[in-house]
Amino acid sequence: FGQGKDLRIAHVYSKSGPLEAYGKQTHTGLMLGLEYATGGTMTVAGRKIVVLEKDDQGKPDVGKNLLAAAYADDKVDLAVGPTSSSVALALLPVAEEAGKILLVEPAVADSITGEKWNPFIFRTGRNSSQDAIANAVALDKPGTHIATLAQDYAFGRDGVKAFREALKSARLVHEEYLPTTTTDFTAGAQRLIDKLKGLPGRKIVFILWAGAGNPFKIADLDLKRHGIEIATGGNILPAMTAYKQFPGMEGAAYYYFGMPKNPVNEWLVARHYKQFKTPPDMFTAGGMTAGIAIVEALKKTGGDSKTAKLQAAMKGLKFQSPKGEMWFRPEDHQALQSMFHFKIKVDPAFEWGVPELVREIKPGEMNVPVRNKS
Amino acid sequence: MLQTQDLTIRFGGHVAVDRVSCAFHPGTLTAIVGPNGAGKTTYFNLISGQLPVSSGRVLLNGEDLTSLSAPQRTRRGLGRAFQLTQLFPHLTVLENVRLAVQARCGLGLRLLSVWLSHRALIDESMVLLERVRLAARANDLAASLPHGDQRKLEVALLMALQPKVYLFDEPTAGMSVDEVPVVLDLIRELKREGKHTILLVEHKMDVVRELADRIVVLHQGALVADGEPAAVMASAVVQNAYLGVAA
Amino acid sequence: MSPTLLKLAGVHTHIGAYHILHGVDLEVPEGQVTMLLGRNGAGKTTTLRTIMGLWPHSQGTIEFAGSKHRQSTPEIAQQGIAYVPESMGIFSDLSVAENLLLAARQAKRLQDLDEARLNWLFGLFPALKTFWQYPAGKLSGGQKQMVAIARALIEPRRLLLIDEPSKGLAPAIVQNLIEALRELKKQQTTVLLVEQNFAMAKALGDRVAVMDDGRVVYTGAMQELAEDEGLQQRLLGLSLGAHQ
Amino acid sequence: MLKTLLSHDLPRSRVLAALVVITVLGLLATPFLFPGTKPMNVAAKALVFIVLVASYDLLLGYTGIVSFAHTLFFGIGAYGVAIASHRMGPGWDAVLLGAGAALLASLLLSLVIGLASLRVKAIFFAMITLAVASAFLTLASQLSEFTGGEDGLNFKVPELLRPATVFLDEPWFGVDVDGRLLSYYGLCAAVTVLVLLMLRIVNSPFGRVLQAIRENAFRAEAIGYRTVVYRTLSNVLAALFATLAGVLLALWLRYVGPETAMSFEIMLDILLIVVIGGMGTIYGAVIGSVLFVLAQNYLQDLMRLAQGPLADVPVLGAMTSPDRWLLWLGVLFILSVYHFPTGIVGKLRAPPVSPRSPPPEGAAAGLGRPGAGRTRRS
Amino acid sequence: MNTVSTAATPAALPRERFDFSPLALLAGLALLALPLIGSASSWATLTLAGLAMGLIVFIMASGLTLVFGLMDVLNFGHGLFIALGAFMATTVLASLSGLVHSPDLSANLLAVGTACLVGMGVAGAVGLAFERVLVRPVYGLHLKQILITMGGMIVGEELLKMQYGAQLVPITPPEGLRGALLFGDVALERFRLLAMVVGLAVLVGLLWLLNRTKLGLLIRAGVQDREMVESLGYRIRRLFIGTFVAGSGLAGLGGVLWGLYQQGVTPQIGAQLNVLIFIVIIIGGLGSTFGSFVGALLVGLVANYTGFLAPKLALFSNIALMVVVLLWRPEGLYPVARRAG
Ligand SMILES: Nc1ncnc2c1ncn2[C@@H]1O[C@H](COP(=O)(O)OP(=O)(O)OP(=O)(O)O)[C@@H](O)[C@H]1O
Ligand SMILES: Nc1ncnc2c1ncn2[C@@H]1O[C@H](COP(=O)(O)OP(=O)(O)OP(=O)(O)O)[C@@H](O)[C@H]1O
Ligand SMILES: [Mg+2]
Ligand SMILES: [Mg+2]
Repeated sequence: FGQGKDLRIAHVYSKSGPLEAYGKQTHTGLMLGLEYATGGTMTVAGRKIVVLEKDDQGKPDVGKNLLAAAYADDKVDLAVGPTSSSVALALLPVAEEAGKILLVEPAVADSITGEKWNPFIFRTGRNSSQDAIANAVALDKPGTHIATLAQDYAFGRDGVKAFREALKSARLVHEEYLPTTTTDFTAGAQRLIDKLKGLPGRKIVFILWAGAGNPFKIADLDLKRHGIEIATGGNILPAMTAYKQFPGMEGAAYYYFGMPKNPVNEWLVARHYKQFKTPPDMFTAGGMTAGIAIVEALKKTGGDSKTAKLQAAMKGLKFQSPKGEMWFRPEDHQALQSMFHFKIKVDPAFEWGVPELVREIKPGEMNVPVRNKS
Repeated sequence: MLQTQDLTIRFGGHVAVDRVSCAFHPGTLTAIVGPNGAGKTTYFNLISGQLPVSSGRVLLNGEDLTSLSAPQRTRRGLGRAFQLTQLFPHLTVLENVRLAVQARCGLGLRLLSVWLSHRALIDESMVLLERVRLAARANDLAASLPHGDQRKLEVALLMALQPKVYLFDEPTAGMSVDEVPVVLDLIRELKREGKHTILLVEHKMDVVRELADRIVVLHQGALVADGEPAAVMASAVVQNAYLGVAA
Repeated sequence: MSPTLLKLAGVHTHIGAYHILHGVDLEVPEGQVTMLLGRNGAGKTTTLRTIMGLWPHSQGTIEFAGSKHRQSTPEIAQQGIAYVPESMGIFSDLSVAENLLLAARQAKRLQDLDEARLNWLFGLFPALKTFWQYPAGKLSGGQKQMVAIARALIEPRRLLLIDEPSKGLAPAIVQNLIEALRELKKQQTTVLLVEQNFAMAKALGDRVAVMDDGRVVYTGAMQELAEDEGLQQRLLGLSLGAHQ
Repeated sequence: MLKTLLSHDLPRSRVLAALVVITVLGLLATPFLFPGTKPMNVAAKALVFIVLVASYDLLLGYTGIVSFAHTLFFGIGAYGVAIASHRMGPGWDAVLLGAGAALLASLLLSLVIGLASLRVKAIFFAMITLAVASAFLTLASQLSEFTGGEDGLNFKVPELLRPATVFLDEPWFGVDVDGRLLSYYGLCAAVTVLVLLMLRIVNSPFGRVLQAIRENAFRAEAIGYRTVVYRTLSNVLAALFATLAGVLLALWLRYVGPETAMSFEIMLDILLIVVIGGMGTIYGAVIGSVLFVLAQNYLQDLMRLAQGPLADVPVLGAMTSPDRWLLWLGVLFILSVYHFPTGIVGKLRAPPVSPRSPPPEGAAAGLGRPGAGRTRRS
Repeated sequence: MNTVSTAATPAALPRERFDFSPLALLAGLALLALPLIGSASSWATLTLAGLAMGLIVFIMASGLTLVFGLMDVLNFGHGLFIALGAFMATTVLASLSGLVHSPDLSANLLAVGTACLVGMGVAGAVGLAFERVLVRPVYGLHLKQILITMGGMIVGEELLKMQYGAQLVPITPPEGLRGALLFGDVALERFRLLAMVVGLAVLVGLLWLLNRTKLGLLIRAGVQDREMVESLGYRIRRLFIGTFVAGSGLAGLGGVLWGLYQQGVTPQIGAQLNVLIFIVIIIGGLGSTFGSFVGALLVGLVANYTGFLAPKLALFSNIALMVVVLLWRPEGLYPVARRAG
């Protein structure tokens, strides 16, 4: 194909602001993904890939302006990002107006591929339903009583809803919602204890929490005396330090570098250790996935970056990621992917509680609902 | 006529003004004297509404002002010059006076006209400044005036209000000897006009002797003497408690 | 004549861009009351503030007790100088007692205050006793002035710098103050006093210095000035009879 | 004519006049001088901020009230339009209804805040408004039914203002004549009217009373002004103008979220602009906003240029990394507070010092009087 | 000597009595909650936890109220010192991992004690620089103080990000301070017990210093008229610096405890507490140490009670508490007689 021009990609993400740490992981991953998928040439079908970094500062209005300028002024062929869900939601209409593709990674809000979706949106990142459903699948055993502890806003409530709907055998006895700014969890913990303590069988508090505050503090009230366990999803490595206090805790993770067994992940781990002396974290893996997806799509179109061509190529596109095989399902362009049921083990060699793989939860086991209108 | 009936204020257990009943008539200048802490300034504060009374009433021409706020009383005709100068320091001298004139004319809530277009206010302010001999400094900031001129500006603000009752609290306090006569001349002029009720707090006995038609003595918050200057000055209570002559 | 305790020679002071003192020469003899007089704006207050180190002087020298003056205000005060500023400098949040306690550098607690001295002050200014625990900011104007003066008298000092103490004070209290300063003089306390009240100046002063436009234009015995009405008229713009 | 439009409040300094003219012309010509999406977005943000900051200056600079709740009203305006357009579908009726409802809400809320809390001490008022603002920010993210929660609302503006609406088939002087361009000039017109109106208010007899209250509320009362009435009115006016600024922002961005319209960060920006521009002058708001928004948007780019040679120096490299732009914004923040105690306009307007009269004691002390009920006689 | 007749002067006016009603409010609130909560053990758990949380918040707020009460400086950058303290805790505890992981409680306490000292020291030292460079030129100018200290906070936060990164830095609290002490069904976290002890010590120390020594008087006087204090022969500059350093140090101490409590630190950890701390000191009466103590306890209790009874409302419990208190006492629980404004 004859387009010898550079292929321009805008990466809109939080280089500064509250999500800076996540954003930077994503960017590292994206570049590694492009490198891996192009075999280190950074060219696909003869076109050189150029990535323009845009710092949305975690602010939707900034992100919106940046993306509009990237499409219109920088003439990028497509865009990747952003870190925060609220920025992502502001970006969706920009992509639609510009008629260009936005590959969402790692923003998780369901509505991105749900009611706010438009045909120009694809997502390699998991959505929060996938997260919640995976956790439900991991914990769903007969005779188990579960109570949830989540943040009191749309995000927390949606997550619990998806979790609840996915439970089949276990019983959900209580949903506790606390303000996002909660610092003292005693009251919530006391309510959870009161709800769970008399019940027979396995008793679990499932924690769904992102951001400030440390909900694991509830364990300090000695839940064990009532036989209550804690469960939660995976997280970035520094946050998993707190998991060290909970050997045996179960849950489902998006990614942990030791869990997936495939060549892409092996390459990523080795490469990351070599370059940064640390293992890759979950957002790095996500970023890499996005990079690979882009290159694979372009390979399919033979380097043609016209939106219609790309759209067609990406619908249903299958590709290999550090988490194994993924594909964009045609209905809502959400990438379906495996999740990992883990159990925490304490290993003094690591600063964090190590999640040991119990089993891989394949996409087929998770009935992730399609929520977009079209 | 300004009247106070059983005017009282307590601060905790301390009665600073104690059932003071007194009437002041237009055309007279009444000096209020008494030892430090006798309650003179506080009495003024009660009359002009800077402090709420504990009990008693303040009447102006029969109207009860006791429950009105300070600005409301000002608009009823009570004007006050303070013991410690109270100006708008970073506005010009002219603007200080103009604001007082504007207040009297009730134009403060005009939102959409330009202040400069109200020429009459500016002209009147200039006339006033000329009267207190500050016209030359009209465009300087009030804060840049020497102390004596600031005292004169304080008096000019009071005059701009054209009140029925003038309350002067130690107008010459801390003023140098050669500036005192300027302020006294102003008060004399007001007195000559004959239609104002003037109250004057002063520790300088020669000033009191010269200007006062009547002297009221406060002691520990209570009114202890009231009458002709000569008689009051000679009374035992003034001699003892105030002038400290008989020891 | 007694030895000089404080000596200013050719002192110049600038406040911001303004040149206020243009070479002040002044000698304050020990154990006497020196009056500093002058018209409004002559620079009296500025002179006292310069002595206290509150304004820096750009030229000239100040000597205290024969040695060169210190630079910083706390050090100057610690040499034994007490200052009553024109603006009184009352700590209005603190009680009268606390105001005095701070002025008494030797005392750590109220109990440490010298009782005899305290009673003497109560005699001078009865209001102090009445309002002992009252927040000083709520006192009347004259009462505040009493607190300011009492602070300077709470402990013996070598030199008192007092700026217009009589303003706002009732005549009886002014009498008390005159008596008190006389008594202190007997105890060899040196006083430099700025005053507009000429009667008070006459009653107290041993020496007099008259300032005009940032310079000392006349020094002499108080007696001389008090007897020479022409001189008064020329230096101060007043004749004795006017508003004392 | 010009004099009347400017309410006789002329720049009173050649440099300032030139700056104002350049700023105005620059804003008007932005689409043609600097084609592209970003410059126009930056200019639009500056325009909205001019109104927002000027309205805050009404409160801070003219009345001496420190409030941290100003973004609250900004947010109400923005959300008003957004919610109405979102629920009723795009159209002018939605815009008008949204703006009207927002103005009404702001009016009531500012009246309540004013009457209930302007009587307390200035510093209390400041901190109470801070708490109230944070409560409303939380509320905005809680009521996700209406406000879209943390994610905010994306909505469509009336047909006429959409980029897809093209008026001329050919670009005019290299610029597409579309709904976006119309929006931009509509914004310019609205901002001009609002700024001139505020300029008139501060130069009215009412505006003069506000300054008197700022200088000495006690004295203002004593000459007969009921300060509570004036303060409350000024609070309400400032709130209404801020609401209108919010409406303009929403129309331009076609998006509203809690961070965008109500965050504490915006409050900080406003405060800083007021101080940089110069308190108590509407011109300060104009110049300050433009400078600040430019700095905010181009500082990172500038740092990227400047970093080149320093990138590998250990500490300096990290400090000059474009990601640390906030660090330098903070430093600029501090320096400008120090070096422009009276703001840019204050500095340019400063009268030649007359030799004899002593300077007003601490001319900069204007900043030190956060107003409400400060002085009380003894 | 010349005496004026003093026979009729009123007797010496009594000093203001200590005001017990805010404490009564606190007690009343706790008693009112008991029947609402129903279970005595739940009530006791919540109350103890709330009081302890209140004390931690008090430690952090005390520095701010101290600096405001004595120096009339409103430090919006206070959160920076909290964050500093918390980061020091990560560093110190990481390097003392032997003591941290020791099963011996006294070794644990030694580690935490060291962290506290280092946190206070470093926060105090940075406070010294902060005062010299930023605050000194703006004494007496409230608005400028707000702006400058906020600027300082932004810069400080960015510098922290440079040093420690933007992500969460975990802290592992010592073994002996994890878990809870059980009294029947009542649970009290061990760490909260420690915080209570430290908080009370800070309170007693501060009250003693302010009310029983001349130091407190001097600083209060210095705020009102600095020249006069110097004219009385005291070196006020040193006192001011000392106060600011102490305020920052207390924030650092609070930060160490807060970091340990949260078990993780981000550069924003202090800024996130700003509103909470402001509410506490407003309730207390801006500048009153004892007031901020009572205010903090109220905030702690109300948060736990509403969190248990009506979690939906917990979000607004602090604001509501502030409004109620201000309606009752417009200047806070223990108003500080204030110069001018
Ligand atoms: N706001 C207040 N709170 C408490 N006490 C007060 C207050 N205002 C005045 N007082 C007390 O009331 C008494 C009378 O004070 P006031 O200022 O009226 O005296 P005055 O007669 O004007 O004295 P001076 O001649 O010294 O000015 C004083 O003892 C003072 O301490
Ligand atoms: N802070 C200042 N800034 C500028 N000029 C000042 C300042 N303080 C005093 N001055 C000027 O210095 C000169 C001397 O003032 P000073 O206060 O020393 O006079 P004074 O002799 O004490 O007068 P008074 O009798 O009024 O107390 C005056 O012209 C005054 O305007
Ligand atoms: Mg008085
Ligand atoms: Mg003087």
